[in-house]
Amino acid sequence: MAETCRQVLKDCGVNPERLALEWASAAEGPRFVELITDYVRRITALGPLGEGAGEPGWDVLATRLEAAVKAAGVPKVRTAYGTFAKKMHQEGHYTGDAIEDGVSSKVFPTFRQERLLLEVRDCLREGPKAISDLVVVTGAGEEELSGILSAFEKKGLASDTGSGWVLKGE
Amino acid sequence: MTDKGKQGAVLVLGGGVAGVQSALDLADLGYYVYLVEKKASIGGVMAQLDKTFPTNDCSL
Amino acid sequence: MSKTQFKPRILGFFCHWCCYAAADAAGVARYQYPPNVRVVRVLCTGRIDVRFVLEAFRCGSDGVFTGG
Amino acid sequence: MEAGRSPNIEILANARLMALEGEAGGFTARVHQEPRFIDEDKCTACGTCTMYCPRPVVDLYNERLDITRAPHIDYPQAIPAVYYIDAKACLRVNYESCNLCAQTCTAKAIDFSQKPREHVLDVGAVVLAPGFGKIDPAVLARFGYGKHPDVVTSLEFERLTCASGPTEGHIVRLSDHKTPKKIAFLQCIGSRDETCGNGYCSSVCCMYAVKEASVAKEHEPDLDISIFFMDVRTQGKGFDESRERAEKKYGIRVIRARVPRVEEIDGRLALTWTDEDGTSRSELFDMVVLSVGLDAPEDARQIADLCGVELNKYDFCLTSAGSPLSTTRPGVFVAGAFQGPKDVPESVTQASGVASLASEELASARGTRTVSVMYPEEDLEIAKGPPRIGVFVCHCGVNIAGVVDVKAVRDYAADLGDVVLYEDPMYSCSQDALKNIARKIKENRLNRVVIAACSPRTHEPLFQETLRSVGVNPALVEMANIRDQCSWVHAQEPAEATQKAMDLVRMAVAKARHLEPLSLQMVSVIPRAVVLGGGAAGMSAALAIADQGFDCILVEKEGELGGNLRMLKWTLDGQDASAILANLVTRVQGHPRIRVMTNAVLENVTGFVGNFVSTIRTGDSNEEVRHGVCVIATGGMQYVPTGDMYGESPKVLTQLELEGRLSKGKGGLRGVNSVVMIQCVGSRGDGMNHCSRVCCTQAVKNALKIKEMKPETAVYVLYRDIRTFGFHEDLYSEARRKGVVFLRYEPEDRPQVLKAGNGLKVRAFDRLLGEYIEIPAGLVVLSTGIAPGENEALSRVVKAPLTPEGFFLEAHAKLRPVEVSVDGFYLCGLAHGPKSLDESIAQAKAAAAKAAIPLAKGEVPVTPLVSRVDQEKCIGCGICESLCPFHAIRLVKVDKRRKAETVTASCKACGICAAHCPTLAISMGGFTDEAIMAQIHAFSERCAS
Repeated sequence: MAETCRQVLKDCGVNPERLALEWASAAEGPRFVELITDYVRRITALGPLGEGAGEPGWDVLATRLEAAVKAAGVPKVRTAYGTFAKKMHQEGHYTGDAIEDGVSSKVFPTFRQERLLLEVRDCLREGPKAISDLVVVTGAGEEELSGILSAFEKKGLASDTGSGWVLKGE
Repeated sequence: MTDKGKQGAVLVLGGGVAGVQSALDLADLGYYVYLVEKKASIGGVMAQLDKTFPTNDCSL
Repeated sequence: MSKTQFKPRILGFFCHWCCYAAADAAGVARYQYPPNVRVVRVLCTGRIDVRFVLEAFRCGSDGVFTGG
Repeated sequence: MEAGRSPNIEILANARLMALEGEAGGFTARVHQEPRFIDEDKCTACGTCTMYCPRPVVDLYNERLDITRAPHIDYPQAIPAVYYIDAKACLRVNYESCNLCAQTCTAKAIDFSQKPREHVLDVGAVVLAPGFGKIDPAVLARFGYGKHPDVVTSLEFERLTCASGPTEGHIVRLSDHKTPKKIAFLQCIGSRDETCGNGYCSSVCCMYAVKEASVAKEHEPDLDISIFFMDVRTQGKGFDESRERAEKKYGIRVIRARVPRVEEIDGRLALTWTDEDGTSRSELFDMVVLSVGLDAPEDARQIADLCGVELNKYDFCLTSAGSPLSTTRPGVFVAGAFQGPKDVPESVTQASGVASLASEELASARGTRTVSVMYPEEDLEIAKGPPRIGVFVCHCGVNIAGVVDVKAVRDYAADLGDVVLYEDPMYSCSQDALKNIARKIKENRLNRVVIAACSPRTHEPLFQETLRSVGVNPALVEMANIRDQCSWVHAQEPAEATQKAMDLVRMAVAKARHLEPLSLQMVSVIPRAVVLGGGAAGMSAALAIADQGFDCILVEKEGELGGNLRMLKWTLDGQDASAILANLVTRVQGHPRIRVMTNAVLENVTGFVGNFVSTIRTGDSNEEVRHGVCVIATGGMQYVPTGDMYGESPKVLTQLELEGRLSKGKGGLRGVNSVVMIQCVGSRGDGMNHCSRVCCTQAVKNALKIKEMKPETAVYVLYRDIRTFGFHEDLYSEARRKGVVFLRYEPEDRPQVLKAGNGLKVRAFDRLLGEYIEIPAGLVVLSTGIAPGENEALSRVVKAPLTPEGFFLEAHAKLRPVEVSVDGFYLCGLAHGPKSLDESIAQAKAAAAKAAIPLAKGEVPVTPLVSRVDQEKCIGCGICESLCPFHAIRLVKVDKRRKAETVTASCKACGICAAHCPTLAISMGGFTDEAIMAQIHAFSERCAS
């Protein structure tokens, strides 16, 4: 869960260190205090969401995260995520590296693809967009976006009007 | 119902881990339990142990 | 300049049996820690859906702390 | 520690047993109870009294390392969760002065008018579990304790390494409060020491020393730690493996020597000892930890006199191998360390075991004294209307209100949507306030309640009960934790704390809107048990269940009952094993409630706790039986040696084969002038990883038998550690006295069995001589370990996990030692791990008690916080089924399609299934996606949802 979130957050431009996964057993009050105090200090140093080093502004993040949340609810993405979790569970090796590699090869690509699809659609819904506009908002490359747009075009979902791409039939 | 006037209650002497576990099981088995402890609270030495081997999880 | 005044808003997802209990224990012992975290109690960290974490960030959380 | 909440457990704290009259089934006990001077119903455990008390008292809970006050509570989770006043220290009690605490207690809970009470109790049975006593301080003084502040006991060290202890987990020397660099643990303090009257081994110290050393190394990785052992006795299940890992991981030095005394040199502690090769050594340490043993309880003799039970020579309770939990007085049972030194899992096991014994005795009176709480019928309509939320913001005296602006939070709640009532009780958990909440729920037809107070972990059940008491579903209450996780931890930041409290209330109200009534389902239980395995453990378990009044089917794979017990001649304490066996078999076969199936195995099992259907195969025929619970007692096997000329020479035997010979009398030793025993054959890395626990005592027992039958025989025992724990140490001492020679070997330099003409000899290294010796051997006896039975197949059938060694894994090593992680399955005997006959019997009793609980209750509750699958949405992918740690989701065919289905009786509500379902088809009771999402949205105002 945490690794998938981290990779998706990073992809959206959020510093993945904003997400912490820690363990404290019921008796470990002092450890908990240490963990929380430390964590708050780290987040304070990072600054507000969207203003941390390398983070795009809040407006951009909001669009990306909105699409990411939606993507996280899409059966295809969840199947990839669940299937990977199942595989890890059956094989029983939970090393950090194995999880990181597995998520980046088995879960993340589907997740990113879906996030971009949803986000491009959301953007176009707001009005015609040039690919360069979409690059700024989604953080994806031109080539990747052209691929998505031409797929849309083939399915008759969107078209290039010359002054930008628009959604059809909406 | 009771033969020879048997009492459906048990006195457990000692509120350490063994006493408490006995009391819980006996109550679950359908008996009333008096848990008699010398000290002001139950738990015994177990409550003093930090972590328990080998699982190292909390003892309470 | 805003950094000195920046008070992060953090959402915590705490496991009822572990981290939530640890947080209670910290309270009983009167340990002090920064008041930036708001807690959602769950019965196990396994309950935490990827959507919950992403949604917390979408809602402007500066950080998400999941505690098992 | 749910004992505090059961209506059928009455805790009499500060109390002593004064007399016990009558007999099994009908005792009269007199109990004297001292007052605690604090009203249990009123005390809110706020701690104000402790702060104001002028009388310092040494904190016994923290092993005298800290100071508290006359009114105090031992530790935050104590039960009763009520403070008490130490009458010995209190100025008011002793001098009628002070009274500060009574004046400062806002709950008016302090009551100096309380008087001692005498209780006369009618009980059918008595369980003695007084625990253990402390070793005489004079013994500790020999090692400098009390003289050098840096000599501490292991329990003191435990508190020092504990994060919630007096030093918050920092290890310091008490002399200068500096972190020590070099620490020595001295084992066997007050144990294995006849000079202090304690000849027995305390059984637990080796393991706890390794644990404490490991924890210390985790806190301070640069520490240099040495442990002085005589023998390393980590014979518990999984202990040897843990110890080896810890020694390697943390680099703990193991020294095999007994240190006679501790001396101070320039502020450091000098230890002098003699190595195994006879050389004398000396080193300086910064701190010495005494691994103090377990003594008999201080009041053992008093208890024995009062209860009329006999003690053994060490003042522990006297029991026998065949009935390890029975005292000499019928109806009086014993569990825990009073029966003999033991660790937590064994104590817990015995505790459940005595519950079975008492329950067997009193089966006819079951349920005659218990009480149950009645609730009015639930109003099903009320929850269906639009949310009408009542918010109660608790002051908790000054605990919350001293930091958080409670009235502001209350008024803030007023403006949240759907809130129709808002109040700020002084103590919401007090009886008055609860009555008020109940009345307000009724008057205002509230259908959701938010209590902003302390932790739901401790108080949610209380408020749930309040809802139930007025016919509202208990799931409709939500708590906001504004004390433990707010006012208490942000005491210096009242504005921030108030803001946080408001946020938490807002989030709780948001969740409350989404709360749905959850019905507490009960599933009826088929009052029959299946016990798998007809050995000592299985027969004992079956008898215990049957004697408690329930039908039992005993399934044995062989043609006759008895299992490994048939091969044993004498128990470890020298009793005739065949007599114990014969008694068990006769009782089992004659019991009207037990049906024995021989040559039978469990083929398949379906269902869940309370309602299992098992297929049992006998020969070619299958029979289906319905039952509520199942005990796994399938036993283990003797390890078959692969070397040491076993099978090649008729002079190489196993210990059990030797017993067979010895049982035939002196003739079995004709022509044998020397016997060489080799320990750990198959155990501790020699084929199997685990320690087999019983072989050391078995070897010593048989060595003594040889010495008794033919004293002139030379007997050698070649060992790695002699693990004659507990009272078995007496046998070891006796063997050495009678001239049995014990030689230690290292696993990498194992003794070799060689041919010598027509006979045999064994070559081994003698440390004291510093050379190899060859011992002529009339017989070589291999102390073969206990191997797991063929457990894999059964493990697959019942979905019960195995340990890496192949034994069944208990649900929790400490707290649930006889339960399996699959609900309704219990575990005992060698199937669980190597153990002696008495241990197997005690464990069988424990498994029988646990198994009888659902049978006795007649129905099992299903927690309403379970997962629920929407089969319309489910695509049958099986991800949830494979991820569920409790096997609580299964795939079923619905209209020819695979669909997931929750086995509600097994579900523990962890939610892994819901978080991984591709189609969001699974929802969690009380923690739905909608409710959690609502909390997230309420968390932030920035987010428009």
